[in-house]
Amino acid sequence: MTRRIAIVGDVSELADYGYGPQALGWWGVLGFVLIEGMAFVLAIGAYLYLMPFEAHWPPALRPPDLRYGTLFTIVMLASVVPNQLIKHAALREDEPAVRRLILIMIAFGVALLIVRGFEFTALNTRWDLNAYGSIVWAIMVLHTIHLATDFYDTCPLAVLVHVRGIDGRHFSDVEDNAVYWNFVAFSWLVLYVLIYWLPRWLS
Amino acid sequence: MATRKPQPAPDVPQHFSDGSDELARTWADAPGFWGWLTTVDHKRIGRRYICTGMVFFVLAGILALAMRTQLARPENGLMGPDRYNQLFSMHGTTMMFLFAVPIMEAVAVYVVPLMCGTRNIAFPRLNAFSYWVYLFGGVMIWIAFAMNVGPETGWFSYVPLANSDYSPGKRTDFWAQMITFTEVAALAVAVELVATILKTRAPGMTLARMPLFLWSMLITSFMVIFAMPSVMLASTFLITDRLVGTHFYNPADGGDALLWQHLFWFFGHPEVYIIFVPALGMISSIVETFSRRAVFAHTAMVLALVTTGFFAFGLWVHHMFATGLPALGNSFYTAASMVIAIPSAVQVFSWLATIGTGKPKFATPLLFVLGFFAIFVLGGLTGVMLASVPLDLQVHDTYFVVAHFHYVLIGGAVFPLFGAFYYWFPKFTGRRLSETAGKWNFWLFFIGFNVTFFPMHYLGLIGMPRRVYTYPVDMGWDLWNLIATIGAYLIAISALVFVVNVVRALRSGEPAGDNPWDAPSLEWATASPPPAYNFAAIPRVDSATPLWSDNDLPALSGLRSDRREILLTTATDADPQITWGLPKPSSWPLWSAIALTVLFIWSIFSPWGVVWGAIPLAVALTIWFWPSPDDRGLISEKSR
Amino acid sequence: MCLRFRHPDYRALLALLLASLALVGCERERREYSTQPLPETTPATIAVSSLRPGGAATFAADPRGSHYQRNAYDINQGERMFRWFNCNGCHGSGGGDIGPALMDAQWRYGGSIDQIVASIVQGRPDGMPAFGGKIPPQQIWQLAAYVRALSGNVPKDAAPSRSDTISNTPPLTRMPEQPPASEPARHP
Amino acid sequence: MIGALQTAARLHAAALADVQSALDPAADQAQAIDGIWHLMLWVCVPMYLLVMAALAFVVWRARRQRRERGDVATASEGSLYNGLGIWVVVVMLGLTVLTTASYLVDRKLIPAQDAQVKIRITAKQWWWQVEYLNDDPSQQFMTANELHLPLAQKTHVELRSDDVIHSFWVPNLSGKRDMIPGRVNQIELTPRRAGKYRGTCAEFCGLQHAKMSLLVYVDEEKNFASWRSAQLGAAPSPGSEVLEHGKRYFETTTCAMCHTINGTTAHSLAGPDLTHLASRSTIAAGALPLNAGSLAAWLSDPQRQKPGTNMPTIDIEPDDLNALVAYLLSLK
Repeated sequence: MTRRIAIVGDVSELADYGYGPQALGWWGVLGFVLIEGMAFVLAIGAYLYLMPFEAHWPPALRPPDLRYGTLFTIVMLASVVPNQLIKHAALREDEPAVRRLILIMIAFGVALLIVRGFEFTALNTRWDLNAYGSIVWAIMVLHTIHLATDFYDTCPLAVLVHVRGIDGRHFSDVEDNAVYWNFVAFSWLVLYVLIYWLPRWLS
Repeated sequence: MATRKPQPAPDVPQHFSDGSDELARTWADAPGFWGWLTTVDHKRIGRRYICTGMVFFVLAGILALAMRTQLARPENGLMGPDRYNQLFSMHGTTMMFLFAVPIMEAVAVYVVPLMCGTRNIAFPRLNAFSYWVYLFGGVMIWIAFAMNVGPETGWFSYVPLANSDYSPGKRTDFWAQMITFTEVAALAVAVELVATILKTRAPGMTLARMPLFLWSMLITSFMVIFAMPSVMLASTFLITDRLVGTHFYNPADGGDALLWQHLFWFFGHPEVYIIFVPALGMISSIVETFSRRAVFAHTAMVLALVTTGFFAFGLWVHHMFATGLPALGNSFYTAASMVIAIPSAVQVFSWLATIGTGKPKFATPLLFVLGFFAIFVLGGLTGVMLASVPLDLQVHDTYFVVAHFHYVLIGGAVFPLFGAFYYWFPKFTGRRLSETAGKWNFWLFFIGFNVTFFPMHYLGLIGMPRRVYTYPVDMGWDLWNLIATIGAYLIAISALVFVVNVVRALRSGEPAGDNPWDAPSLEWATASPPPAYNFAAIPRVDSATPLWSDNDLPALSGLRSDRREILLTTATDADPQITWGLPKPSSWPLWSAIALTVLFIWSIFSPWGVVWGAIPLAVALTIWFWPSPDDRGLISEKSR
Repeated sequence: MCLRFRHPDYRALLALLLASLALVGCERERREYSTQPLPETTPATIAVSSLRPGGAATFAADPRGSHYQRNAYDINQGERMFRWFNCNGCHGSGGGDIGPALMDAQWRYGGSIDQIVASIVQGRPDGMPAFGGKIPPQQIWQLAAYVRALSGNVPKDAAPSRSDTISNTPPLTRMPEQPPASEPARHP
Repeated sequence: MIGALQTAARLHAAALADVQSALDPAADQAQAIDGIWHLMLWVCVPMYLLVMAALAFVVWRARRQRRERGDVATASEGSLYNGLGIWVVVVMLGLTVLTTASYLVDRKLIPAQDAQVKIRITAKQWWWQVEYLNDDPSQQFMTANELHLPLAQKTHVELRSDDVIHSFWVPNLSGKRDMIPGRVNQIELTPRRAGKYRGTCAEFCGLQHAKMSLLVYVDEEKNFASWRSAQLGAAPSPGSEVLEHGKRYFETTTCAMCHTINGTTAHSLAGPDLTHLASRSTIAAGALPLNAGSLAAWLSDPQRQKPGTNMPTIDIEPDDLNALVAYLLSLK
């Protein structure tokens, strides 16, 4: 039997976009942050799990050189500032600010990818040398993939806001993108300590 | 939200299924095959997801028959070890990765948005993408299998057996990449379901009123999110060990063979519950409907689901008792494995209480649930036995375990799943399956199942190990193996009955009507099969069993019909918050999936495949997310 | 619905995947435990020519050679025998020691699989014993296929990766191909 | 149900005198586990019957209900909640009992380091290398695929693997223990009943996982001693021309590339030690009984018996084969 319905209300006045937990996109970002956060946790777990199998850590090698890793960390942290600014600009729906800041974010992305390139040359190990080398490279590559994907997310978005103009949904997208960038940044802090400092403290 | 008297406007719908022409146009797919390729309708995608899953179920079942035939007699020459190893590896891989998890998510993809009372799943294009990725991954591994490049080291691919030294060629690489395919698909669907369940529930459907099926899918999705990264990491380590010479699993160079087992089972044990928890939700729906009362102790049931999901992550080591880990740690996992029996006990009690105090009608769906009790409880008890370290040391990796997990997985998941098919089939297709054929289907399955797997308990105890392609004559195993083989054919016959029943119903089944079972939840409020937009107006809910009230169903108007708009509500209380435009159909999820497939297969043969393959993928994704001028779903037309 | 899975589009997809597999062919995956169907004898005609480095290309190659050096399973077995028969004792793990290195492009007695087989069968001056009659032909072919793989003369998709041992050399999957210098490059 | 299964098991055990069964314990360890098994049955079978009874009751009760369309059932739930509470308590009690018991038995299985006999077993694809260890090297010896244990004495077994993961499992004596490359596992056996038992590899280890078994003889003290002293000696030197021929063939051809026979020039460890082959009752890790016929069949085409085994097929002349078989059978 087909049930009749009675209209008891109307939602036409509701806004058709929102921010943070209001918006659907934010939940998507949250989901993927959880997934990738879990991947990082497990990779860190694998790193710690492999430690006891070697007498020395890192085995018969110098730990990765601090220079580029630290530089990367500094730039990464610095990038959080414009990232927060763009987030709030989006919440304020301040179009000019978003346009300006998103270019700065792209600049940071490029800089970070370049530094990361040098970082790989200064790890003092190879993935096929031993398990230590393998896990170090694995973690570095894993984080680089996140960096690259978020950078790649930002570029089309930048083109969009500059070429097609911004509406509420784009402000919301910009905010989500900023949330994800924070994740990439702060997950790196943990990895930086793990890869660059833990071996030094142990030896 | 402004509540006002309904004005008699011309386009005020009388039923959930009578939307204006404009609404129908807005949600319609392109006509013909192109529309089939580009659709983002959760119902069409859910249907094809289910069909594909069932195809893989049948294929894996055929492999099982082949194995049982080989084992019917001792020293049987039907096939050699290499073929047999590929058979059982493909059987396990297909059942776990290409049938069990996808089919549960598939049913959810179809049912969840309807149960929530919304118009489409969250992230519909991602949904389409996940289906294509899943399909291509499954097709890839089966073609590889057909070309003698099928996996040979079991669905668990323990190293070093799966390392280059002992599994030469590309067989294991294809297996590892198949994992990546299916995990990408499963994770995408999990994210969609979380967002759908938390953000698109009909106004008034508070967490307390949320149907248990939605609860179970919510928990399952979170389990997927936390468990699957583990196996992706593991299989990536494996394939890099095999392709570029990393040493994760090489004990001679600082690696460890058990790292694989930890990572794999940290996924592998929750995996069992990822398959089982959705089934629990299906059972709750069926029990509720057919005993005509709300499930007893709703809160306790929710807690049971949550604790199950939580403890599922604390058990993985009970797959590794024989590896010689510290005894004290093992005892902890024994305790944890025992504890997880409690939530199951709670649920079994509640269901029985519900049926007992209700007015049950023993239609086929409920029949399958009763079968579930008889089989799953036994499997659960043998599970308790396996949780005990000493006893596990005897029966681990024997046919006792084979019996145990088939009791748990077939009894605990496949029986409820079949029940769910019979239950929701009218909603999927608008036609009813034959009850008579349903009863035959059930009894053949039930008897065949027990004939096949009950003797295996005994086989294990008298020393028959798993994964053997043949066995000696004088071990006293012949009779029981023969019986098991006969049972396997009974199961095959019952599956055949099911297929015939479905085909007949699709051709000439009796029309179902909106709500053939007089069920209480929202998916039954609209037409069967539902219109593309599901609900012409958004239902409002003021009880856990909305359709059991006799009044007209309350609903909210005001969602735009000139674009694909849905209503977002708050996560806990489901108060209307904002409206949200969803994207239109697009072929780019398909192209992206193809690009990803090329990347994955390429990477099996050269690491550079990852680099060069990423370029077409990036292009496809960009076009996918680029809002096309005619797609007003992706832009806001209001401002603050 | 299920009928739709027979649609041309899926055939196209199958074709695509089949092609990607056909690229590498299943010569790689074939596993012959018994020595059938090939009558396993070592090439007899090589002895003479192989004594003249560079003359190797002049005789017709034994047809079995190409099968063995494409087949992942055979190369893998060869690696096992290389360890078991203690070839490492003289050749290092390919790096060379008392015996010549096997990872470079230099071949005193020819680097084609037939010539390597001949060297194993007949032995060579200065220490290489003759294994003819000690190692059955199939295993000699497998050994030879592996020895060629050591210098990268192997299809990358059939090459073994790192073994579960300590190794100071990159896995053969990443070993650059070094065609034998003493003969025109003849990729299997 | 499980009860029925278990009685069936007893009958079966009586009938066939199982050589590979967890239900026919012949050592302290297996005995202890058997105890847990019985406890499990006594707890779990009633539990199962209880649930099934409840199910039957529910169905029976429901069948009596007249059911009109449209009416929603209503029942007082207070009593049900009490029932739920009791049920949970009962289940928890059962689980507590089982957990404690299994914990206690688990303690019993931990090897004490005071064993009289020490054995090292190294698993290889697809056979078992067995070394009887001793502080005095002259008292050590090696064999394969067959164990002899002294009755009523603690035997400490050290478990290693040379290639992939295997698992050592002799159900009549104890539970299984994995053999993992890069790791060393231990197990302790205290056999209480003399006789012949069969063990098998319990972890999937590749092509011939199915045919990787070993025999365990539990001997009276003196039989064990005599077996041991026999194993310590080198292989008997051939007493006839034929045997001499066989020995020569063994030393100068393929065989010597992989096998060892003490007292000859054959000293490779790639394959099983054959010094006292004739003292064993099977070949090829239990795949075939040891007799002239099966030995000849095995030598002339191992791949037919065990496809994928690392024993190569050699083309051997008939008279060589006969001599070789005769020689191997003379290695008492």
